[in-house]
This record gives sequence, C-alpha cells and structure tokens, in this order.
Amino acid sequence: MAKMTMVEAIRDAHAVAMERDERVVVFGEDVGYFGGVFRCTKGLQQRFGVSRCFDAPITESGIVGAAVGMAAFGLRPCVEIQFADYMYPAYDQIVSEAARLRYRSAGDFSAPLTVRMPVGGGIFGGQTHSQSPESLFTHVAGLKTVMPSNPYDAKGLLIAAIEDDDPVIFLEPKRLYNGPFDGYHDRVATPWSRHELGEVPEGYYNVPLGSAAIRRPGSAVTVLAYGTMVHVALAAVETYGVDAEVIDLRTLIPLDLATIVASVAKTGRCVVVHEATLTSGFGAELAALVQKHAFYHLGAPIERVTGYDTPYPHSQEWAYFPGPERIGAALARVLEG
Amino acid sequence: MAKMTMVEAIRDAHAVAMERDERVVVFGEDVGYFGGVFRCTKGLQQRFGVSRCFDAPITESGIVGAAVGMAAFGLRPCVEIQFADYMYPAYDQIVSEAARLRYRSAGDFSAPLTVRMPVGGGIFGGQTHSQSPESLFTHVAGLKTVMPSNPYDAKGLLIAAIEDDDPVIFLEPKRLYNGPFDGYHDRVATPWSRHELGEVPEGYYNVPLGSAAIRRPGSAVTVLAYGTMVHVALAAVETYGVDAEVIDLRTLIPLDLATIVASVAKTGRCVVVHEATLTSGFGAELAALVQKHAFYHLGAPIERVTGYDTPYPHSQEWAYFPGPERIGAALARVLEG
Amino acid sequence: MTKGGRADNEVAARDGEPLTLVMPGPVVRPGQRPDFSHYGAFAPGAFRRPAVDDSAESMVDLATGLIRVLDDDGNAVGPWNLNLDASSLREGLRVMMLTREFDRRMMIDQRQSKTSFYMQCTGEEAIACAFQSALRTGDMNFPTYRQQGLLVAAGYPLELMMSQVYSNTMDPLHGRQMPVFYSAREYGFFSISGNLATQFVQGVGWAMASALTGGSAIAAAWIGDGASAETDFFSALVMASTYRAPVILNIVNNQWAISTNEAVARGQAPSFAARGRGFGIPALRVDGNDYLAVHAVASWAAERARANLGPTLVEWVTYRTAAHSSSDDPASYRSADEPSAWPLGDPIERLAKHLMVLGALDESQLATLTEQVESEVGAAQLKAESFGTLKDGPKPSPREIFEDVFKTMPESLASQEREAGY
Amino acid sequence: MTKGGRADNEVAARDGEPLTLVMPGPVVRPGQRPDFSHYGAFAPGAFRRPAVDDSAESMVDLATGLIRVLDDDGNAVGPWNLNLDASSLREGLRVMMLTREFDRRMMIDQRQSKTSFYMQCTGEEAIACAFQSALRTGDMNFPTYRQQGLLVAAGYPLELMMSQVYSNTMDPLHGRQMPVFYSAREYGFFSISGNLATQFVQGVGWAMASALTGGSAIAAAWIGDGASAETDFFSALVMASTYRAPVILNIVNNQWAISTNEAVARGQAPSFAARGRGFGIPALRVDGNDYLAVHAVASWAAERARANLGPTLVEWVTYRTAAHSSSDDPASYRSADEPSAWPLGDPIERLAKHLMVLGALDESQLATLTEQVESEVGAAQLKAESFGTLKDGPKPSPREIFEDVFKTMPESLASQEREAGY
Ligand SMILES: Cc1ncc(C[n+]2csc(CCOP(=O)(O)OP(=O)(O)O)c2C)c(N)n1
Ligand SMILES: Cc1ncc(C[n+]2csc(CCOP(=O)(O)OP(=O)(O)O)c2C)c(N)n1
Ligand SMILES: [Mg+2]
Ligand SMILES: [Mg+2]
Repeated sequence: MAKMTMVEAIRDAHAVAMERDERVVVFGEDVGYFGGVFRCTKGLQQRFGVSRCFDAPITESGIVGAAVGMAAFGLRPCVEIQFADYMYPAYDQIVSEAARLRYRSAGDFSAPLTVRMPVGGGIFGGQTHSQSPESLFTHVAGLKTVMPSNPYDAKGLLIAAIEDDDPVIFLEPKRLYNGPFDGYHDRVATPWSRHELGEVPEGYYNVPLGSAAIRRPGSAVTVLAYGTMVHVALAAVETYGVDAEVIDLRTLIPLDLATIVASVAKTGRCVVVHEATLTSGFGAELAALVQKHAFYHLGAPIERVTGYDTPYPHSQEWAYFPGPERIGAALARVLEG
Repeated sequence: MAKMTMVEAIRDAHAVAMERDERVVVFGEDVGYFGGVFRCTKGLQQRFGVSRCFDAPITESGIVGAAVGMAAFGLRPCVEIQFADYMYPAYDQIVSEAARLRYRSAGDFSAPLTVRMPVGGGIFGGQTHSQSPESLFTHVAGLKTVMPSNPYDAKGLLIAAIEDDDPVIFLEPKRLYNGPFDGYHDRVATPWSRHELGEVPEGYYNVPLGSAAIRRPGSAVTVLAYGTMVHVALAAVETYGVDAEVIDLRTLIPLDLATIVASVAKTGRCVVVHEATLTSGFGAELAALVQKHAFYHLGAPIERVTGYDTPYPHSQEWAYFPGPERIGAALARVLEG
Repeated sequence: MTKGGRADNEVAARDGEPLTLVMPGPVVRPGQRPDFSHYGAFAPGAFRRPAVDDSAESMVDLATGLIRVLDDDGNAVGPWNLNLDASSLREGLRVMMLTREFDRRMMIDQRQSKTSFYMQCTGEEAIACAFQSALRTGDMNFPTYRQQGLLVAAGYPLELMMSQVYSNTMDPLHGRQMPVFYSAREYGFFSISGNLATQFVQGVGWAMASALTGGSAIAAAWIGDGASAETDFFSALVMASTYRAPVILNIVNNQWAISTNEAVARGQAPSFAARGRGFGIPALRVDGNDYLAVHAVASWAAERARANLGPTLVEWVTYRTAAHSSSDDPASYRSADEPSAWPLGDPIERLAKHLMVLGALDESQLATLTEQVESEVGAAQLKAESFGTLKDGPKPSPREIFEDVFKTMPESLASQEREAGY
Repeated sequence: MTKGGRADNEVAARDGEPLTLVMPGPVVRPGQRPDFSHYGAFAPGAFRRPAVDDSAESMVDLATGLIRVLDDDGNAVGPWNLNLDASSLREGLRVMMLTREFDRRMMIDQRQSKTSFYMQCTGEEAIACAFQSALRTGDMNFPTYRQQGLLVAAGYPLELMMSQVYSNTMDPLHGRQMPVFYSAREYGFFSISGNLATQFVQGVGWAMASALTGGSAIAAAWIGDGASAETDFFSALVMASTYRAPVILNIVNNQWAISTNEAVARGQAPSFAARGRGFGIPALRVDGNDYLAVHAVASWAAERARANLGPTLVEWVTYRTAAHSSSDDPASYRSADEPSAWPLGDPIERLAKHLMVLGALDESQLATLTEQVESEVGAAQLKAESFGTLKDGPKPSPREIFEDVFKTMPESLASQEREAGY
C-alpha cells in the first residue's frame, strides 16, 4: 500500500494498464512530454516510449476519432480531454461512433476506448473549466460512465475502464485531484495522505464497473452522490447530525440500482446530490428510478441538490456550488416531509 | 384558415417571419434552391432571394457557428440541421456558444437564433435518421427547446421561436410532417387535412413558448407527451378506454409545470411518454418534477414509456417504437398501483 | 484615448461599395444546357507520374490537374499507364458490371418494398473497384455509402450484401442498420456510419494503430465532395499530417451532394484535392471514370503509405449519374441533360472499349460476361430472398434490438428486454 | 470469388519495413540549445506586396515567406513599408507599452490573489496593437484570450479591463467570466469564449451578416497556432471560402500551445498560413514582432475585405515569451534560452529603435513615455481596486448568477433563485 493523491493514483493506473497490456496507448493535448496539465500522465512517455504515450494536436474530434479507429484496429486507447468542458467537439465521435459501433456492426467492430476528462468546479475555472456533463453521456446507449471520488477507486476504476470491452467515459473531479474536498472552501484542506481511501495498493487491482459503495451507513435518509459531492454530502450529514446513508455511486452506467433501492427501502427518504445543473441532470434519472422502484417506501418527495440551471459563474463560484448548507436544508426538508 | 400539413405550416411560418422581419435569414444543407430534403423551406429562396435563403456546405458546426456570429451581429438566423442525428458536430456551438453568449457577456452580445431539426423514428431511418435528442438540449442552461405535435402549433411555435431573443432548438417530429401518426403503423393513415389542428390561420400568429396544451381532459391519470407521442398516447387512451388527461407539452424548456402539476394533483397518476431512450431522457426530469411537486397526490409510481436504451434499429423499428400497447400496459400498471 | 480613438486610425481604402457575398452553385439548373468545359482541358496522359518519395511541394500542380490514362479511343496512354494484364482488366470489368447489376436489382427491389431504401453508385464503379485492386489482405477501407464496389471487388458474397439490404435473417447486421450500411471486417470494409465524415478520421486512427504496432496494413478513408466540408474531414487531415499516418484519403467528387452542387463545398478552391496543399500532403486529382487511372493512382498512393511516406489525398472526379438515393429525384435541381453531357464517360463502357482495342474482348464475350453477371446476381438474389426481405418472409428477431449495445448486457437493459417480452 | 481474392491483386510495392509514425515536437527541449534558424532566412523587405485583387494562386509563395519591414538596424524597408507618420508610430509604441505594463501589473496581482488567473501577451503586443490600427469603428474582432492589445489600442478603459480581471463591482461581466475573457461590443471586441476556435467561424458569420445586410463593417477572427488544429478553424475556412466573406482570419503562431510545440498542430505543412492554400484564400506569413509589417498587412487584408475580395488568412509569427498562463511554468518543457534566442526580437524595442532612427524619439522621451504609461496603468488600477478585487472589497452580487441566462428569467430559474435566497 502507498499513500497517493488522486493524480498519482490515476497515473499509476495508466502505468499498470500499460505494463500489463501492450495494446494500451495514451494520448491527448499536453499528455506526452509534459504529462498533462493536471500531470495525470506524467512519466508515462519516458517509461513506455513515445509510441505508447504522445502529444496530440488540439482537436478533440481528431483525438477521439483516431482513438475509435485505433480501438477498432484492436488497441485500447485511453485518451485525455483536457477539461470536460472541451469534449463537445468530440461528442459526435463519442455518441455517434464509439457508442454505437458494436451495435451497428453486430459485433464486427467494437470501440474499447477510455475517454478521461476532469469535471466539476471549485477551482475558479468559470464556465469553461467547471462543467459536469455526465448526463450528456448517461443518455447515450452504448456508453459506460464512471466518476470516482477517491484515489483507491480512481485507480481501480480506471484499470477496469481500460480493460472494459466497451467505451467508457471516465470523469475525474478535478477538485479532488490533490485532496478530498468537503465543500467548506474556507476551511483548511486535508490531503489524501490523511484519508483512508488515499491508501492505494501497488500493482494491479480493479474496482468493477457497476458497483456503488456505501460510504456511511444510516437509517434516516439515503443520500445519492458521486465524485466531489460524496465528500460534501458526508460533511453535510455530519454538520447537521443526520443519520443518513451516503451512497457513492462510482459508476453511473451501469448503475448499481439494487444498492440504491435497498437503501431507500430502508430509509424511506432520498436526497440526490450533484454538481451538474438541475434540469435533466443525472439526478433526474435517479429520482425517476427511486420513485419507481421504492415508491411505496417513500415518506417524502425526493429532493435534488444540484448546480443551478445557469452556466458556472467565476467569482460567485461558492455561491453557486451546492455546498453543505444546501444539502443540509434538503435533508431537513425530506425528514420533515 | 387553410388546411396545411406540418411541412406547409413550417414553410408558412418561415415566410411570415421573413416577411415581417428583414433580419430573418434561413440557410442549411439543401435548404436554398431545393427547399430542404423535407421541403420545409421550399419556395423561400424564389420569394425572398438568395441573400435571405441559401444553401450551406455540409458542416453543421459551420452552419450554427456562422449563425451565432450572424445573431450576434443582429440578424435572426433560422437554420436547418437535416436530421437531429446530425446535430452533433454543431453541439459545441449550440451548448458552449449560443446558449451561454448572453450570460458570459452580461448581455453585451446575444444569440437569437433558431435551430430546426427533424426528430423521431417511424420512417425506417435506422439509428441515424430517427433520434430524439431533446434531453441533450434541455440539460443546457440558456437554451429553449420546442417540439410541436401538429401544424397549428408548428407554425405558431416556429414564429415564436424566431421572434424569441434567445436561442431556440426547434424539434420537428418527421413522422408527423405529412399527417398525424397514432402509432398503429399498419392502419391507414389520416392526413392533416382531416385533423382539426391541420387548420392553420393565414398570416401572423404565434403560440407562446412555455405553455402546454391539454389535448384530452380526463380524471384517472395524467399522460405527459410531446411530438409524435401525443397522438400515440391519445390513441392508446382511446384503445384502452382510459379516462386520461393527455397533456401536450409543446415546449420542454420553458416547461409549463403549473399545468402538469395541476393535472397530476387532480388525477393522482402519471405516465410520461417519449420516443427518446429511457435513461436520462426528458421523462426522467418530468418524473423527478412530478414526484417532487405532486408527491402527496400520487397514488402510484410514475411510469415512463420510452424508447429502449439502445440505438434505433432499422427493420425492428415497430418492435422498438413505444407504441399504443406499451402505453396501454403502463396505464394499466399505474391505475392498479 | 476614448473609444472614438479608432476612427483616427482609419486607413485609406476603397470606400462605399456595400459588401456582398458570393453564393456558389451549379453552372446550370434544370432547363439549361450543362457545361462541363472546365474538365475538358485535361488530356489523357498529360500529367507526369512523380516518384513516390517526391515532396508534396513538388507536385502541387497535380492537385488541379486530372490524371487520366484511357483516351476517347480506348487507348491507354501516358506515364500512369501501368500496362495491367488483360485478365486483371477483365476482372475489373466484371466486378464493375456486377456492381452495376447489383445496384439495378436492388433499386427495383426498393420500388417493390423489399427494402426501405437504396443508394446506387451508377457511373462511379471504377473508383471503388479499381481501388480495391491496389489493396492487400489486412488493409482496411473506411467507406461511405457509395463504395459498394469495394465489397464486390473484394469478393464479399453478394447474397450477404443483399441480405443486409433486405434486413432478412441472413443479414450479418441483424436488421439493425439501414440498407447499404454494410460492415465486413474480414474483407477490409469498416462499418458504415450514417454520419458523414466521421469515418475519415477513424481511418487515420486505424492507420496510426497499424504503425504504432509496427504492422504493415494500411487504411483508406472515403468521403464525398459534399461531406468534405464536414469538420471530421479536417480532423483527419490534421491527424494524418501530424503523424504522417499510412492512409489514403479519398474524396469522391461526383459533382453533387444531394441537391447541392460541388461548388458549395469547394468554395474558392480550384479543386478538392487542393485541400491537401495546406497540410503538406501530396494531393492528386484523377479521372475517376478511368479504371486504369484509378488503379495506377491507388497503387501509387498505397506504395507511398507502405513505404512510410505517409498520407496521400486523392480527388476522384466522377459524376453521380443516378439520384442521390431512392428517396431523391434530381429532376428538380439539376439539368436532365447533365448525365449525357458529362465528358468523362462511363467507366464500364470505357474499360470495355479498351479491352476491345487490346483485342482482349469482343462483342460476343461481352454478351457472355453480361449474362454471367446477371445470372450471378440473380442467383444471389434468389438465395438472399429465401431468407426473407423487409416486405415478406422471415425477419431478424426483435430480441436483436437489445443485443450488442454492450458486450455484456447490463441489468437495466435486460429488464427492458424482459418487459418488452420478445 | 472468395475473400482471398484480394491477395491476387496485390501490387508490387516495397515490402517488409514495418510502418512507423512521425512524432513531431520542438527542435529542442530543456537543457538544449534553441535553434530558430528556420526563420533566419527571411530578410526584411524581401517579399513583394501584391495588388489586393491579385489571385490567391499568384501569391502562394507568401504563405511560406515572412513579410518584414523593420530591419535589425531599425530601418523600415521594402514594399510593405507604408511610411506611417511618426505620430501614428508613437501611438503604436504607447499602446504596446501600455499593454505590457498592464500585463505586468495584473500578473503581480494574480500572485497576490487579487484575481484567480491571468494570461500575458508579452512579446506579442505588436500583433493586436498594430492590427487594431487597421480597423474602423463598427468592425468586429473575434479574439482569443491573448489579444488584450486590441482593446488597449481601441482605447477601452483600462480600469474596466482590470475590473473584469478582479471580478469586482465595476466588472462589466458581473464576475461571471474568468479573468481576461473580456467582452466589449462598442469597441469591436467580441465576447471571449474559453472554448478554443469557436470564435473563428463566428467571425465569418458576423462578416457574412454584414455583407448580407449590405453593410460595410468587416470582421477579424483570431486563433493560436495550437488551436488552429481545432475543427472550427476549418469550419471557418470552409464558410469564408464558400461565401467569400469579408473577414480577416488571423493565426497567431507564438510557437507554443501550453507545452506543445507548434510543430504538432502544423504537421507536415510548411507553415500555418499554408492552410489557406487549400481554400483559395490568399495567405500570408508575417513577422508579428514588427509593428510596421503588422500594420501594413492588416491594412492590406482589410482593404481586400472592404473591396469585396473576400477573406485573407494571415499567420503572425511571434514567440510566447511568458508562461502560457499564471497556472503554467514553461521550464519543464522548453529550453530556458528560447526567449533570448528568438530571432525576431521584441516588438516594443524594435519600434522604439525605429522611431529613434527616424529621429522621432530619444531616450528621454522614451523615459517620459514609460513614466506616463506606468502612471496611467497605476491610476487605472487604483480606480479599479476601489471597486474591489477577488480577494478584498466589494463583489458582484450572487444574484448575478441567475441573470442573463435568458433575456427574461423563466419561472424554473426564478424559483431556484428564491430558494438560494440571495
Ligand atoms: C453529419 C451529416 N450531415 C448531413 C447528412 C445528410 N446527408 C446524407 S448524404 C448527404 C450528401 C453527401 O454528399 P457527398 O458527400 O457529395 O456524397 P455523395 O452522396 O455525392 O456520394 C447529406 C447532406 C449526414 N448523413 N450526416
Ligand atoms: C476546445 C478546447 N480544447 C482545449 C482547451 C485547453 N487549452 C487552453 S489554451 C490551450 C493552448 C492553446 O494554444 P494556442 O492556440 O497556440 O494559443 P496560445 O496560448 O499560444 O496563445 C489549450 C489546449 C480549450 N481551451 N478549448
Ligand atoms: Mg457527391
Ligand atoms: Mg500558441
């Protein structure tokens, strides 16, 4: 075991995957020599050579489009989009191509690629370095969508994503890269080295896609969260002293519905938390599923605590961020309900 | 009043808008000389000249990108994407640019453009001529999203969309272009000329964005639908003899939540119907909203009847389409619930 | 300084004239006389054949020329004449004729509702058929919907193509794809997407993968004149230029993109091949209705790719004789006389004439060949129809809706399948 | 035929060598000696000045040349020397110096947390400043984040720029945008997007709108060397070429895109300007550190646009002396000696020298100018800071989060605002 930040864990996942499987190639903007603007691919080019890890021109459609061709050839490309906010030029290749290749060719070709991208706010990135576009992927049949909340999962899930035979969108909450973030932006941050999930096994392991983790068992209300918001939810639950069961979804597609439904059946209350904007965010799907599958257990309407339906503002970032207070208020509402 | 198909109504809406406002320009692939592959812009170039209606090269990002620049200049571009399935190359310009221009420039610039695109299946178009990507727009703050279900609304809503000061995504159910479609694909089709909403006033009028229409009042269950599925839902309700209130949303954003909630408060049951795939479809948002705002009225879980979470298949189209039978089964389930 | 400051800096320039735009379109419209004189200037044999390792810069003229081998009298002339042997030429003729006959039958079947849709490549057969003859096993095409000739020339079973068109129980794609959107990995034919241009950059990626793994297979990507305006066309050029990928980038300029003339996508450029100039990619414009020219240029480009000299961009000039698709009627947007006025002729007739000039074919042999081709297609059709068509007979199971979304079906989809009850 | 058929058709080609890719990168990395000799060959005054209505074809050489006016001794030479009067030159010097001083102060402020982020244009000032001098009121720039010189040269109030950087209560963008993402319609400066390249095609659309309405205003779009690989760069070229839009398409080649050398985006092309060749768009490569050359070429391109001669593509060659942004440290990816080895010098020093050679500036006047510039920026800063910075003082209201999403706030958003309780 080693203490790792999420950046280090992601780097390590790459190295493990590249070591085990020659078909894994890594590329993207600033990814090669420099090792990525968040340094998630640092050292890979030196270690594995320029044919395994290299710089790409600034063309997200070119990067993903080429990766689809490489995956169809038989490689396992793992590419980085510098910020999720910049994935849109690649969206056609992801949605129309990677996601449907196996289906449309009846298995004659497939596209086992991984597309990594940092998501979420909290770094004063304004509207173009803060987005959480997960529901733009979860709506697309043929894609798997993953968002880790800690170094242990980040490594295990990324290895699983690269090993997966289908395209995986791997969303990295950038605010978690160097330490857990509980939403109290004005308090002193703790580093991953002091968090239990900053303990990361060396070498190979994986965290299977499709299984959620219960981060805090509880009986009063179920909180569904992923990525950064797992930590914020845990902080809110603690601050407001609520006996909540906090579930970290880890993968959105495939979704671990069984764990969710079992929890809500037990608690009878549910709050969904995400940083993405409210309308048609993934929280809508979660609410729709929970009301369907746990309807007769629910004692109050499911609440969603999310980003407001606006672009991510720059200087008002902390007024925008769905922090512990808003979660606390929602918990109070569902517990009253 | 005149009898019009939906194609004719859309054509007429263009002509009325272009006549009233010199700033309206219309362009897209095959849109100029030929008048569009669905003939929705036929005759406009002859009538208004090549500077007001013209052909574009096959570059959706170029078309919408140029339209954003034109709108920022002060024009009112109304552009056609040949099929919604081909909007992805323009998605960046829609999401990152048109939708956020007013916000990011604090009103210094705005992007009052309309992007029209045919949606939906039922014409053996397979996975690339059948999609209903509405929830990829409803998730984006700054966009309005409209889907008419008949010629009267199509004309009135398109005029309202072009007049709107913000970007509007105008989704046209292609299966409705030439007649209402009730989902019974093997029965004889009726033409719009025999449908009351095929009566379209000549000249100017509009249907304001943001107001739903109750197509059939009822008390047992509320059915929420839009586009083609309004007709399919009405047919299902009739076939299965259910006293449903069928609401045609007409615009998804802004959503007429008041009408929806009032109806569910009355009926205590709700079925949401759309052709788009289930997961993270707009039905998820509707279900999330309804359970939140009408929780204490609901007697059964909200059901969603939608496209399956797969690409749209070609020859199995009618096995895929969420037809009257599936709606009937869902109605039965919620009424039992 | 105030914002008025800029006015002080005004440069002396012509003033006054209001700005206008150019609105490109075809030279003629219905009812007018076609004019293809801009292609008239290029004589067969007129353009040199550079060494494969010549610089892109040294051959910029070839992007606006027109490489031709067959002249009007059926002779093969000039430096691009590779003197292909008669049996290869006869085989070329045969696969072009097969392709045309296949199209003809499928078009009739579409009218008879045996399929929902069809797209012919009439008049463009030489491009795909001759190109395929320059490829090797393992190479991969990334085609559009109008390169059925690649499959026919590669020997892909016609009954499988037909079954795909019919969406029957022998359809390798299980009815999921629209007609003509074939996929045949083993025959070097990548799954066709309905989205224009996406395949172009995928082809570059495939070629990169081949090179990254030290392989020897090359890729060929295909696109139409109209679709070359699409962004992924340029993504492909960027990626190919940056990494010098072993790929042949083919633009089929058949003069039309549905109702839109090639002038709209081309803009102020003198040719589509000229696009390559900006990327340092050797670019050639070629008579696409000339089997010999296509074979020669394809072989040259393949040789460049295999020799690690990188991508080649080729514009194949041809004419879309037929409608865009079974949903289209060109009468309303182009002159009815265009097909006959087209100066580069018909590829099948031209190759047949050449074979006759060579003494390698006579009228009776041609008649026999025609019969063989018709009966081959007829036999394939009988077989395919026995597995059903869209209209009649057996059909792929609706369960196929749920398969192959993922390698392993997730529970959420399995439950949808259960609910569907198929 | 069987699928093996293709093997029969194999062409004779060099065999065996495994395929490889080229992996472009900079000539040198940290610790190595920089080499810019590829720019060394271009003497000031060496390239002709074509008539504005000359064909694109006739000037292809200019896309790989380097148009320069100022020589190393401070003389203005050659056909592109427009003999600008001394007061215009002094004004050019002043705005360049203002821009640099502005950057210097803001960079310090970023280190002091008065703002979250900053981007300098150090060494690239001539491009934006001289370019703006060729525009007229009503023309519109579609800039990237490194053209602050356009605003400074247009006389936009420095305190408003600073307020935007500080996200304070005078920020015209109400704190919503990241620092340096200005918007100033009245000053011909389009709202900056964080998404690279999107503005390039919007600029073409704006120019089209001007022409469609018979106006006389032109547009200028801006992009970096790295971002020119982005698809919307090509959408812009397609649209501009197709409609011959009155737009100037500017590529600022400052050699780096964060850590990525210009060679990666450029690929096998000899220059970025060369991209224009494939579109029939006149394309010129220019010494971007030469105020006189920039002014002359910008004026020439503007004249073309105004005279309905359509788009011009210009590559401005410069060097990004500073880090990419306040978040970047170039030491780990490029040689520390690069800035000093850069052969095209510093634009401010070069123009100052020229003015001295002309006898229009002496050391003491320069010192005075420096003082004036410092005090102007200092005064603006005092004023701006009185409205707050990101760190201290008043801030835009959180209610601004909810405004301007739409012209009229929909009820769904109003209810979110109410819930937020701001
Ligand atoms: C991204 C995208 N946009 C639009 C279309 C609709 N469309 C299908 S074919 C076609 C014309 C293509 O013309 P061209 O590239 O010249 O090929 P050709 O049909 O002539 O072979 C269009 C616009 C599409 N399939 N995909
Ligand atoms: C679509 C998109 N992809 C990636 C980025 C991240 N990014 C910001 S600046 C930059 C480098 C741009 O380099 P260049 O175009 O040369 O401009 P320069 O910074 O040198 O002025 C990158 C990759 C982005 N902003 N937008
Ligand atoms: Mg064509
Ligand atoms: Mg740069």
